[in-house]
Amino acid sequence: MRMTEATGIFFYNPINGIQDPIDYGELSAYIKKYPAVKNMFYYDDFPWNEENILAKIRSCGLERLIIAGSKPGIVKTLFAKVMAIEGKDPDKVILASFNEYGIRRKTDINRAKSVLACAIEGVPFEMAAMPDDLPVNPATLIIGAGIAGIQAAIEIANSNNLVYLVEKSGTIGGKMATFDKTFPTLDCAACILTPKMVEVNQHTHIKLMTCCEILEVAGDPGNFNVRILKRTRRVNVATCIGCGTCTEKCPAQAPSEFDAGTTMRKAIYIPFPQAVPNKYMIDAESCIYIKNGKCKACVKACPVPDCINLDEQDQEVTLQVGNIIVAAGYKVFDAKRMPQYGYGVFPNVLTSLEFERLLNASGPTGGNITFRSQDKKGNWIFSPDSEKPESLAIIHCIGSRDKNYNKFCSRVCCMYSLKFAHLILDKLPEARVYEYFIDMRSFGKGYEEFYERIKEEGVSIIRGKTAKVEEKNGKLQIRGEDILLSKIIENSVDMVILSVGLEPSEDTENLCRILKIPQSEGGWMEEANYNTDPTGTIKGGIMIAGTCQGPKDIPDTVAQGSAAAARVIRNILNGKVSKDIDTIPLEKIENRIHELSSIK
Amino acid sequence: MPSDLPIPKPKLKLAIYWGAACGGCCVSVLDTHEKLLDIVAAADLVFWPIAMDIKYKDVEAFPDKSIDVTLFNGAVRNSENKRMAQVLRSKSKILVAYGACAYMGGIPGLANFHNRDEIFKRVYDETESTVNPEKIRPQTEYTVKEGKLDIPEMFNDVYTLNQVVEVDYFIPGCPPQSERLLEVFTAIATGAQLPPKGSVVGANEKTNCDECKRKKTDNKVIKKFYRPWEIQDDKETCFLEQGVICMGPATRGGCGVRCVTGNSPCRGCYGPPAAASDPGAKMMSAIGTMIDADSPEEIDKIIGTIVDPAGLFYRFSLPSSILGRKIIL
Amino acid sequence: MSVRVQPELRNQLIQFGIGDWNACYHCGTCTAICPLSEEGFLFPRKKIRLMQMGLKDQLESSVEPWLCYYCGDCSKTCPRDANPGELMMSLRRYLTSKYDWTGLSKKFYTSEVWELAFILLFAALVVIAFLVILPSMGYHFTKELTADGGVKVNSFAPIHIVEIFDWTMAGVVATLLISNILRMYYQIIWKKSKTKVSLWVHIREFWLLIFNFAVQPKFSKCDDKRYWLSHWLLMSGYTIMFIVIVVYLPWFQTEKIYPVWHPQRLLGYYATIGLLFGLGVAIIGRLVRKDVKFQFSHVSDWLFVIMLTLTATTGILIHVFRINGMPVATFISYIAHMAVLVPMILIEVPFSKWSHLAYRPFAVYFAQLKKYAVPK
Amino acid sequence: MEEPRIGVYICWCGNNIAKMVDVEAVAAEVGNLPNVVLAKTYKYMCSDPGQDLIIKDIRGHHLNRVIVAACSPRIHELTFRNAVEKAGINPYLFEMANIREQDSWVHTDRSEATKKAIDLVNAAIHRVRFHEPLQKRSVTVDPATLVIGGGISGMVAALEIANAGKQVYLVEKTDRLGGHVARFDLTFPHLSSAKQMIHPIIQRVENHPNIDVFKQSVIRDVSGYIGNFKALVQNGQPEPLELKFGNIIAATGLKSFDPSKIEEYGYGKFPDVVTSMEFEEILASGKVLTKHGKEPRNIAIIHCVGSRSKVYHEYCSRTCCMVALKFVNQIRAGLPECNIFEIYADMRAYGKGCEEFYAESTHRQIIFLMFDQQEKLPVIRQAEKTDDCNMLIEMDEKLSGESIEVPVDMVVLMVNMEAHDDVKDVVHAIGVSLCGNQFFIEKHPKLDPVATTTGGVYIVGTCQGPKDIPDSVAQARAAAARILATIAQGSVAVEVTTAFVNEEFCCGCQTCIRVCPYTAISFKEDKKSSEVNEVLCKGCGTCGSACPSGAITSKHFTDRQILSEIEGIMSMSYKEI
Amino acid sequence: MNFRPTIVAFLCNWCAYTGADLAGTSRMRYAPNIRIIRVMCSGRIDPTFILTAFQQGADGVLICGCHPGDCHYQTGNYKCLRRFKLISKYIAQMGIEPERLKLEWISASEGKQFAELVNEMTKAILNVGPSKIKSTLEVKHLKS
Repeated sequence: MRMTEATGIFFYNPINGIQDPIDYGELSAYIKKYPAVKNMFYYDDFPWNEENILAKIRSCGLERLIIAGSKPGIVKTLFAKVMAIEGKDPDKVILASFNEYGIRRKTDINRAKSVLACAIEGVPFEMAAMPDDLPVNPATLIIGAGIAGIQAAIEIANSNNLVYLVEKSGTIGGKMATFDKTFPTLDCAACILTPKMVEVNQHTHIKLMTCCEILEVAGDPGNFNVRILKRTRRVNVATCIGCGTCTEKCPAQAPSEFDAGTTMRKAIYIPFPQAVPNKYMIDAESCIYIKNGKCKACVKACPVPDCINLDEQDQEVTLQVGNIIVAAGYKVFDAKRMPQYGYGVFPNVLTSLEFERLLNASGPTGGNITFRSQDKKGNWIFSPDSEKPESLAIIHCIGSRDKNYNKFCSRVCCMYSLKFAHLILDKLPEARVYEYFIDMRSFGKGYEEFYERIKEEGVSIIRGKTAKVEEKNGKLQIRGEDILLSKIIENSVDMVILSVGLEPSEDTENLCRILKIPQSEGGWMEEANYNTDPTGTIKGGIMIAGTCQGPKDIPDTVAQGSAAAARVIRNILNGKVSKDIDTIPLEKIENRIHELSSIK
Repeated sequence: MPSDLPIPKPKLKLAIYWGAACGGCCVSVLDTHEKLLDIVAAADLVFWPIAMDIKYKDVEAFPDKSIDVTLFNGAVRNSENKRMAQVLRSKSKILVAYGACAYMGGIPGLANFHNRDEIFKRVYDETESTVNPEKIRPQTEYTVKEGKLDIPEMFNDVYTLNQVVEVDYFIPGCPPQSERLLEVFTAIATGAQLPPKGSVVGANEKTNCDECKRKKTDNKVIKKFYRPWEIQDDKETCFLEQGVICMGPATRGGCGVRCVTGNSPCRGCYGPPAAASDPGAKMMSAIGTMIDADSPEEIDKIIGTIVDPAGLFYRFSLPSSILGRKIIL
Repeated sequence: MSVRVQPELRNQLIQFGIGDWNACYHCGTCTAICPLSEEGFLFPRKKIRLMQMGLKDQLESSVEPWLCYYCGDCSKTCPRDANPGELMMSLRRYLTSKYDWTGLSKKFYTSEVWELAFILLFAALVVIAFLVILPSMGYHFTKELTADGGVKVNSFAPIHIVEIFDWTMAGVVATLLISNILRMYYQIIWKKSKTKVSLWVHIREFWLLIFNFAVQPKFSKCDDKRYWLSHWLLMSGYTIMFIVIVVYLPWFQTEKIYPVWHPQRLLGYYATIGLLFGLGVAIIGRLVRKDVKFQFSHVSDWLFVIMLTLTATTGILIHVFRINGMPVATFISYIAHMAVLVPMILIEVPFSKWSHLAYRPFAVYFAQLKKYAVPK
Repeated sequence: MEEPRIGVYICWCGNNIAKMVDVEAVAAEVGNLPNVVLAKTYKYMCSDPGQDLIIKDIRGHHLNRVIVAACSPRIHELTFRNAVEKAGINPYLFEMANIREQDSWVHTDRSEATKKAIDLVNAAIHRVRFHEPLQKRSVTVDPATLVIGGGISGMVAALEIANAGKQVYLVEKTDRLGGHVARFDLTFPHLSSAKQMIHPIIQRVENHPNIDVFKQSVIRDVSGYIGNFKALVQNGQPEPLELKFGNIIAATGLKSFDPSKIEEYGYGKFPDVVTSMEFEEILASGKVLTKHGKEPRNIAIIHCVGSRSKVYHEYCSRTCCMVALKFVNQIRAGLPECNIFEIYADMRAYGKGCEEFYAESTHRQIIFLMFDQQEKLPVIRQAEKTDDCNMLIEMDEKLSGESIEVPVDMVVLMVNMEAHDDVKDVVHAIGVSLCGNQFFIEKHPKLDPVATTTGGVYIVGTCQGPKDIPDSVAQARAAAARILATIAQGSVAVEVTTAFVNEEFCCGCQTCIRVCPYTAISFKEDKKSSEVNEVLCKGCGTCGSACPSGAITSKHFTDRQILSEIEGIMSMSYKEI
Repeated sequence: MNFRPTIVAFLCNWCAYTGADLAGTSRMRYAPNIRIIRVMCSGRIDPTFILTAFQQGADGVLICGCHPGDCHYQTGNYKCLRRFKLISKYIAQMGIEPERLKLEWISASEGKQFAELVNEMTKAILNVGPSKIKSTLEVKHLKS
């Protein structure tokens, strides 16, 4: 039966103080054809308050109210209240929430129309907007081989389906591989990650492609054609035995990416000892031969004939895949953007990623916390021979929760900062450690308990973020307000660690463009539905997982990696994949609404 | 158990000898009571110092392999024990290490926590009743009016019989249960198929717990160890579950769980089961598992309640254990 | 004893131009970045907190808003939209109205109509005085020039009468200000306070008052020293002018034209330049709105700047016209000058923005007293 | 056992090994040892010709044991196992000696390194003599899945699996699906309608041809192991239904903390103190009224009720902060003039879009007050007649340092989410353990958040710990992925190097039972013997060393093998080269 | 005589053995006296192994497992720790110097720590001198 109850539509167009870009005029013109719609009201028509809305209900004899807009929930309670006053069912206040269905742009008008039509007819949008299915190629492309990508790859490969795991850098493992301990259990990241990396390497259904970048994705869901740029390593992965003779002989140096620039590596190098694949690669930017045409020290040293080819060129390859999972990860906030904290000016102001390496037993100092010092060539590096700091300050929320930089919370900094405090005391029991925080977000399983534990360990945990770091008498001067004690604290410390927030990785924007998936506020990749489909996208056959969707910790990332894999495996098992939601013609949705409302 | 032993033709020749022993093993033979008559009916006792007057030289004069079965009890402590072990080995068809001492070193084996010098010092100098200002020590040779006396040399270490000569079978126990002896004897006497050489006979394959009537669960988590007198035994729960160390799970059955039936924890005189070579090590491993603590300090505290692990876990088996003795430099 | 949270206070505070203080989530950055915030006198965050919770008594007994010179660093680094600097500014308006016992201050701050009406009223009175009262008393405007070729100012603005008027006005303003300062003193040092300050401390620390009035050393601690300089130029110019006009009017308002290097002229020029420079910075700042401190301008801010500018320019005009022997122009500019100056002094000094010239140094003084307070 | 015929291969690894280890000397030294048929060196053993060499020798020399001394077994053990298998030898008759990572790369004295290599190879020779062939095993997987709990996590997991065409049994304790989410009015941070979200999911679950929904039902008598579970569904009928399934997803959710335990809050005493769950329903009804039917002029929301407390629950409930922010938005919409106080400790707006939602919400004239419940809890008391409000909350406000009282007419308590106490039996039966907070313990807190130590049993959603909807949904799908992968394979490989109990020696002391973290060992009363479920066993070997009777053998790491290895190491130690 | 000690080490597969491998891949240098035996979990290490190593002539025995809480098999390392404590008490009674038996937790990233540990232990063993266990036991047997 079609909906005939007298329905009033209320267009609620403001979103965060500004008007949203949906063309409500077009919407209102469109829904006139639905007989249930009695009246339409705009937000500007009259003040939306109890009396006015009550008056409208009475004068128009409305039985149902639909609030349509980007975020109509914000006024829902007012309407429920009015309905209750009028003795009507407050459940008949229906939301046509555009935001929920990714309707953000003017061009999304057709989807807005269908969402509204569904609300009018009382049909769930999810059931009305069912895209057609396409046959699916069982091979899957996973972009990014951090822990999310690794997890997804293993899940899918374990279902006996082929996975192309494409990684931009020379090794898999992502950011997690650089960590020392993981909060709150403090188990070592390498211990738990390296077996997974080895598993990826040995899995017969995973084709690992490092040093690769996505150039173009064409085709339809279920049958994507992906063009990939395979940057040359200049070392033959198949024959390299990973002996390291080349590195010994290489005369050129560059800051190590894996060690967050805290130490130097050679131009021919392996990102880190446990890298997968455990094969060497050449950094064209620092290689003397590539720059000057002379050197070849590595070629001469290599015991395997023809393993190193310095003149090798990048290649392009094309893959056919049915599903794509994007796990492009994050980058950390550039602390130089907040000059008040002195990063890049004072050598012993560190970012959390640098400190993570400093703490790491396999890092530049073997896990000793030492001052940054200059090597013979003047590079600022960490060396195990430097002095040890006696006092350290950790400043939370650098670049996060700040309208001047990133509004969002980076979700992991509180916990890793607490972890830092613990590890510092572990390694330097006499050290004084200060944490400056705003809100302590220890929300996960075992996190609050960890926070309590750190509090008892003698760390000065100070509510109140500091504003700047200055140098005075060779010490770093920090001024902050201890809010709970109503005091100004001026501490002079030896080392400052900036708990930098997370940002979408450099490639996120480009990938979104290539894959045609929208970005949320803050630049993260946008999920299909915030609540019910956090790993899907509006594009059929394209899933997102991990921190490219938003900041998250390791367990949540792993869960998303698996979750994205679930949809892929399901598609493969069914032999079909849905087309993009956008591809369904409005008429088709209308027909389906009609059909569904008739059944009822 | 058979009431009458069939008499083999010709009668078996049986020898019983004691090394470093308390005599309990010999008594265990007597403890067969009226069955002893059956034994005697089936076998001629050719050598048994406790019961018969026969000289070593007579034994040495026996032809080789003329004794069918020798039950050797007691550890090898001195040159006399050793010599007799070698003699009996050559004279016997079947040499049985009879009882815990011959089998594993037994209680005399605890002397391996010391060496000869320490023991002599204690015995000949330090014991409260000793007056020995010249610090005289036993001599292996001593000349008296009548001539030269050969006194057996006490070894530095206590040995199991097996560490001195090849042994065919082992009958464990301190002392072995007489019923078990009868079973073994019957088997030999009836000419039944004997187990492979080196086997432990007169005992079970499984450990004591198998026969133990006490209630056992998986609740073996221990916060404190008690010595038997420190706790009111409830007489029905597994000793380990009460925190009392019982060697039952690492000790061969066969004794009829006599100690535990008498409400005393097993101390392991029957030796290790077939699948475990060193019962002390196995038991320490198991006991370690049961300690209910994860922090080093707490573990230390709990282990502190095990007063003398070496003496406890190796009460009957020190000389046969992996380390065998205390290392004294 | 616990204090009651008063959300209603918001309705009062909001009239003083206070923005949305609820945006503050208490990160503490503002207090940390502020070089003036110190032990015992924490702001801006803590004051924002009092506003959020509507703790009226605590707010009114606060000395901290006066210790803030609005460099804007807090607002610049504020991670939310709280704008602490502006909140402190607004709080000063609120406090000014609270110190004022007449209630006029609140009227002026919260109602543009009231403020404009009073300005116009005083201006009208001045005009009437010059056009009606003084002539009726026999002081007429004359086109005659002095021997030097200057305008005879005393003819229409007789020095002794103007002086009496100046002194009266100064007296009124001083009475109002002093009574307000006493109220301020009561609020900050005495009311509901659990501590007391000895008389000796009062005397010992008095120099701070003078020193701060003269130099604003606190302001100079703000990171951007230019603001302090322009403010000091403005302030010193204004003070010189004020003293010269009120105390030494006979020496200043002369008909004789002194040489350029004469102290009378030099002082006048210095004061004028100082004023104009300071005003220029303020006006351009408020128009360009680049710096945080100038981004939010209350009506009272604009009125003050405009009136001071008008006063200064009319003053210059008087001077120029007078020495160049332009009687009519001098007459008109003199009236205009007085029509701006009088309402400015009478309204701005005791009731509005200009009152900070007294409240600030006193606040520093009171703050210092509080440091030496002992339990009662 | 046939006589061992051992082939030993020593890898040069280019110069990596050969530079520091005299590989030829090693080969010469071990070549004459008993059972060693041949000892060869080769430049790169892992290369294809290297592997072919082994294969050829196995065939040509009838080798039945192979040793490769090269890099770490973590790198190439699998490679060589595959190679020997190709030649027809059981892969477990292969052993590797690590003479690169643990020898040539870490030592500087060539003679010492060579001696060490000889020792290590000798150890491998000793060990490999006692190796036994082991068979790779797998169990078939029943494609049906049991989902316990019909909340959003359970339903999402069920749909994901059912939509892949596989059978799902969904068992729900109550008479309706939807769980907590169905009782919510709106969701944070986008304030979309929870009901509009959950209803289509319920509909799909109920109408799905591949999902059998059992409402008002409980599961009992679960038995079996991965791929092959069975259980009874009891739903009021006299005859319980037996189900067979290959995997289990526990999505049993959590329940609200009972705040009447906290005296200070007066829940139960003051009618206008309500819990967050009650307030959801109040908001949905449109009637935000006090018990006297009046519109409240002051509403306070108290966070962390029962959470982050040493007395009640130490953990954070993860969602309450955002729910509270949702509430204040809703209250503001319905009661524009109402004073809203939010009494919180740390605002945990960590989710995507949540900090932005927090920032946005601060503009709705909310008075945020901070408390420290470890110091002092706020106290709610009845107001006096003169107070113009219903109740007063006294508290120490931390951001101002003041002791304040807050006038309120209605108080919403953001109650903690705590574990159900009635699910423990079920989970214990399937071998899932509970953590100190009574949540189910995941297999690994980082890398395996949805699996448990019992193969085939998954935990999703809030039964693993409090979490919000997107995180629950992600977990539900994650479990579905794992299950779909095993179903797709049709079977799962189980650990080869498991432990097994020799019944002949087991005396039934039961020391081993608690040793196993995977509950793989059980005591069989009839046999008076322990038994290892080799499907559950992960092969750590801890039980093997715990058994006082020596009845448990850890395959491929038997006492005999390891003791021989020790002997092998030591047998050459005093030899000079 | 130039004393070359032999140390038998039992390393768990997941943390310690990987850590020892890392010492190799990172080309750390340590004393060549150690002989590593891989077990899946430190919980597998039976006192029998330790005692046998001593009996066979080892001058020291080193046990390495995952750090507490890190065990790949959840709790095996705790069981190892408890057994180690008990066996330590036992070997002390048996006259074996405490330096000869050592338990350390080594994670997969602690290659450096592993190298240092080996060097330290080697040094400690050099200080206590050769083990007399084997020679004592060798003279003990009378049979042959």
